[in-house]
Amino acid sequence: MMPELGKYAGAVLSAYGASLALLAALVVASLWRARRVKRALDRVEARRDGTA
Amino acid sequence: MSALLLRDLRLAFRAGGGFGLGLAFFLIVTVLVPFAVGPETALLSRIAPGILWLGALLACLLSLDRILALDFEDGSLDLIATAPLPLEAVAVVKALAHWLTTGLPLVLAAPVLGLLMSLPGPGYLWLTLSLALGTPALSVIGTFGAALTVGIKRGGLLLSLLVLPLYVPTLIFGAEVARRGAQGLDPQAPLLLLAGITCGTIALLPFASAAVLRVNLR
Amino acid sequence: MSALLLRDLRLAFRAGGGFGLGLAFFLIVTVLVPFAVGPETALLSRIAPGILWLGALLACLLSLDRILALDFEDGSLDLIATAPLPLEAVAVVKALAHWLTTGLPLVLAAPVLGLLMSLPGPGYLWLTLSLALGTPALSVIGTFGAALTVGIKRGGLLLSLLVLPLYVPTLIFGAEVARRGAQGLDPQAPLLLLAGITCGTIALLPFASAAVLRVNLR
Amino acid sequence: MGSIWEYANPRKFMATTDVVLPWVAALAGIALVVGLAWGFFLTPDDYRQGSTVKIIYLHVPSALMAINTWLMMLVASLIWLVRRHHVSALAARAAAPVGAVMTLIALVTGAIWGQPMWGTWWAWDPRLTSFLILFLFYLGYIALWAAIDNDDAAADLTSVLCIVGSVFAILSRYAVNFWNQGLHQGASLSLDKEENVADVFYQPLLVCIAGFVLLFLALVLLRTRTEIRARRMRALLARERMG
Amino acid sequence: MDLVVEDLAIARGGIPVLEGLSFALGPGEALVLRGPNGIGKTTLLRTLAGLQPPLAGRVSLDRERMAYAAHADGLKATLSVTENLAFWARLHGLRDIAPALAAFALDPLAERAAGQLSAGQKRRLGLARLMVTGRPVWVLDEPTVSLDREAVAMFAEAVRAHLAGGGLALMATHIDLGIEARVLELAPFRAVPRAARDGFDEAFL
Amino acid sequence: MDLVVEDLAIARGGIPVLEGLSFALGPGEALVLRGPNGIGKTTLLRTLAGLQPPLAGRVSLDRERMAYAAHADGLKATLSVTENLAFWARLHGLRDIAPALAAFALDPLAERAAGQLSAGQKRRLGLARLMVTGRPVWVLDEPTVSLDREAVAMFAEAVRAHLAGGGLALMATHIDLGIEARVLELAPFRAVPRAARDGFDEAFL
Ligand code: HEM
Ligand SMILES: Nc1ncnc2c1ncn2[C@@H]1O[C@H](COP(=O)(O)OP(=O)(O)OP(=O)(O)O)[C@@H](O)[C@H]1O
Ligand SMILES: Nc1ncnc2c1ncn2[C@@H]1O[C@H](COP(=O)(O)OP(=O)(O)OP(=O)(O)O)[C@@H](O)[C@H]1O
Ligand SMILES: [Mg+2]
Ligand SMILES: [Mg+2]
Repeated sequence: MMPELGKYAGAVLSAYGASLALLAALVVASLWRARRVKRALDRVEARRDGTA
Repeated sequence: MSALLLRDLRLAFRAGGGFGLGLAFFLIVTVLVPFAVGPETALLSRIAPGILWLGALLACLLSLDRILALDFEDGSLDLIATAPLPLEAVAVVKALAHWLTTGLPLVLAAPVLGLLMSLPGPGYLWLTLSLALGTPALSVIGTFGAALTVGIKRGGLLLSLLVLPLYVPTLIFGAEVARRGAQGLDPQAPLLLLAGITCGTIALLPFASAAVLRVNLR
Repeated sequence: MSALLLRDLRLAFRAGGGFGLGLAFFLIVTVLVPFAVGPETALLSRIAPGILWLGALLACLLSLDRILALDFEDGSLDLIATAPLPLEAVAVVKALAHWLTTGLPLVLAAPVLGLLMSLPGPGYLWLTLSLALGTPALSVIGTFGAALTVGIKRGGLLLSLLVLPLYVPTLIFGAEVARRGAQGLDPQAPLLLLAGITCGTIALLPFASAAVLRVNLR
Repeated sequence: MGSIWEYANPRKFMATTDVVLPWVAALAGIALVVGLAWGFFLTPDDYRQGSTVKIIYLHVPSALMAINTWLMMLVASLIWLVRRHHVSALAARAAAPVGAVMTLIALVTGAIWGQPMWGTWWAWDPRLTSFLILFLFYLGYIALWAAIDNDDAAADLTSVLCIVGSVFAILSRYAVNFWNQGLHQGASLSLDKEENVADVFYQPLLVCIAGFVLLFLALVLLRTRTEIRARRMRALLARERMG
Repeated sequence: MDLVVEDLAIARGGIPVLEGLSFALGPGEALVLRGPNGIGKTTLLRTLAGLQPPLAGRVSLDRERMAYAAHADGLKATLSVTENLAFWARLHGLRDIAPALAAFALDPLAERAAGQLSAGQKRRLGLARLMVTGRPVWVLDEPTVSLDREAVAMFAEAVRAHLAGGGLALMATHIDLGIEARVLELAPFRAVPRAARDGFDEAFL
Repeated sequence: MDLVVEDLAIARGGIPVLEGLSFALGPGEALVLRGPNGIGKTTLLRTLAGLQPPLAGRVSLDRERMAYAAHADGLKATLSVTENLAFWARLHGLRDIAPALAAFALDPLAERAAGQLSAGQKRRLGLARLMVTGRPVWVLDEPTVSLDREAVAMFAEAVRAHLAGGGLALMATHIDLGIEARVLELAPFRAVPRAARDGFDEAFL
């Protein structure tokens, strides 16, 4: 399955690892914040509709 | 306009006004470098033009937050904005006052400090010339940065972060002039580019500064 | 005490609070050095330990004026001084908060920036170690300087001027540790001296800071 | 249908992206997985660079996106300054961290690539250096957004910074070129077919680039939606406090 | 009419605070704005001074004829009283600061650095600045803060003289100044939150 | 007697401003200091708060029992109202800030950043701080600056409650607060320049 990377295996794998980790962190952070903000906004809107 | 310039100069010369402190900082950075990198003369004279330019740049940078923030905090800026003086003129005057109190002294002191760093012979002229040509650009760019961050309490470091990348071209060409001059090469090309940058920034950036200032006063 | 520490940390992490900006400045100084002195790797790797120490020192220095001046300006310092907390404790807490928000990030970032400056292999460990040992002294000394200049509007540059000479011994020993480490020599002697300076300043300077603060509040 | 400016209305934008976003995200995922898997598992080693050539599938797309994100922010800033559509300003704000991460990926993969190829992690090569400067611009831009609490003022200020910064970024690029001649190869993705890398490497690379573009789109849409919601929440909360 | 405000709406931090405000002021007239803390007096005065844009409505006022005094006095601590005042005078193209010094009894303090004044003395200096602008429309935000009774009387006298000379004055204050002036109570103009429940408009409300 | 001042003389910037001042204050009592701008009220209060040494005379006051409120409020613009108040409470070893919020009607503003308050709202927050110090001796410098009528009444109420609980209050102000309190007029205590013509003494006069 794994291709033969030769003596550069470390470099290639760490490049892929670091990049994918950075991308994943960005995606997760974006999703997490999206969810949090959405929930907070829903709460504020519910409160307003409740009181108004 | 002259009223504002005179006031700013007078404030700078008063106790705690900041005149000479940029110079002192320049001096101290230059003095600390040998402590940090070790005392060999050959090494020092090689990095001298660059370090001197860097020191001048940092000294300029450190005094930037005085340009506008003080006036903002005590409310003068609001009042100046309602006075019969366009904000573009205010930006120009502020940059000029900054250059007169910081840039000019640096230019004059650079040869002396070159001595401490064992700057090679022909370097003195070119160092002074490049600083004289480059520091006005530093003041104008710095005024833009100060206008951007004027509403932020102690925005000093944010100001540095915003301004430093903008300083890169000036630094590269300025240091290159000084370096080539010190090594006896022909510094004409970077010198022209440096002059171009200075003229360009002086002509255009005050408008950006005024626009940004207007937003910040809101 | 913890109330004050927590408040200071919280303030630092708020927008415009200054956390990370010391780091940014460190980064930027390191980036600018090659523009100033030229891109040759051999030269850069030779001056790397010294320049990195100098950059860390300047980054520390720039954030000093936030330690006390902000609290002075908005009147908090008067009120804290009348609260049930000795001024000595205030000085310690302020220094600690400064180190946590400025010194510690610098220590952690130094190896990465070492890369940009082509720091030689074994240098990384010693650079980090010397910074970890030296930056607390920088914070404590800096707090003393901030206490000295707290009454002066935008005393930033005066503060630098006062503090820099006090920083010299720390800088010399710290940079020496990093330099010897990078060249594969034995850094033990300067390391011990550095540790001695740090312990001494932490033990004694807060008392001086408190005394000076008391005078400045008058 | 009306003019495209309708989509700059927050409500219209939310409604449209609600439908579009899942598709873009799914496409981005597919393109990325296909492109990277193809590049990583199914391409041969380069005769000179060995297996390190596989890094190109991350390095080049991220480098492209790093620059293009800034361009997109520039356009969005101009739209905000001229037409004052809030969504446009918020899109620029949303894009900045994506651009910063892309720049970081380009730098990191480049550094890792440099170790075997040039024998050093970092060299003050003009292209690398200008990327570092670009990264600083991103940091400054993000920090300025974060430091100002009035949203409209922050949008105005960051827009001006973006424009002035673009000019200086280009200036820096020339300055850096003047200052040092580099190690880095020139553009190999030109329209001139002769200069391009071999097709085996080229095709998966195109898929990867498409994947990065789509990922960028998806992230910016998602983050813009978040910014719009956060903005609305701040407005509502402030209104609530007014009583 | 030198100052006309029509159906003005203003916002602070993106939130509307006052709306539907209309008034007009002619030469020799003064208007006192009243209203509880946080109603939007400062915001209104800043809008009139041109420091922030109105949300809606129209302000007709020649900004070149207006002098603004804010909560902060804009004094430079290291300059003397005379130097501070002379700067503002020159900025507005005037020279003579003696009448302003006299009107606020600043003569004995003339050589003192502004940083060494007490709170009320600083305020007096701040108000004296108005007289060296030579401008007919005064827009004042809580001018009498920290002033003692005597200084309040000086200020009232200065305003009366200004009005008698054909000037206008618009000021926000919580205390009674003893000046003949119309009073505008701002409470009725508080902006009411409009319900825009079905999505976001450009104001995100 | 909780606060006793005997023959006090104080100086500002090296110049004596008040002298021969004596008064005493016991639990439940309030004293209002009056006097024209620049007479030395701020200087006196700073001396009592221990922020500067007296020139002569004696102040007997346990500083651990005293809370001081100055011209400036010591608010952090980026912290919310609650965070600001909670910090001062914790610094004084207390926890409960709800009564202070309630007393100055700050509940609706509790989550607002202090920098986004109007001048009067800031002042209310500054005064609420006094209630979370848990200290019996209040030393207040012009506490009602920028406050509207309603807020002044809140403040008077807070002072009355404080006095009823056995506290003391000493305040400098130019306006009438409607609090039952002794008034001390400072004008008679203005320091007279003594002629020390035969050379320089320690004070160079
Ligand atoms: C550390 C920092 C590096 C940065 C910031 C960087 C930046 C870039 C950029 C911006 C591009 C896109 C150029 C274009 O398509 O026009 C690129 C492409 C490329 N880079 Fe790098 N690079 C770095 C290091 C390296 C290293 C060490 C190597 C390997 C020896 C390398 C090899 C390549 C190759 C093969 C391409 C694709 C060819 C091309 O399209 O130009 N890069 N790099
Ligand atoms: N920087 C700000 N950001 C957001 N809202 C603000 C800001 N400053 C003030 N506000 C709010 O805007 C409203 C109007 O404030 P403004 O300062 O105009 O009131 P004011 O009438 O001058 O009050 P005061 O009598 O206390 O000075 C207040 O409710 C205040 O809380
Ligand atoms: N920093 C200073 N240096 C020298 N003199 C000062 C300084 N600050 C104030 N003074 C002077 O000291 C005197 C007393 O000032 P103080 O601030 O105590 O007056 P105050 O009674 O509080 O007045 P106000 O009602 O205006 O607040 C004043 O005459 C003032 O001019
Ligand atoms: Mg107000
Ligand atoms: Mg006072």
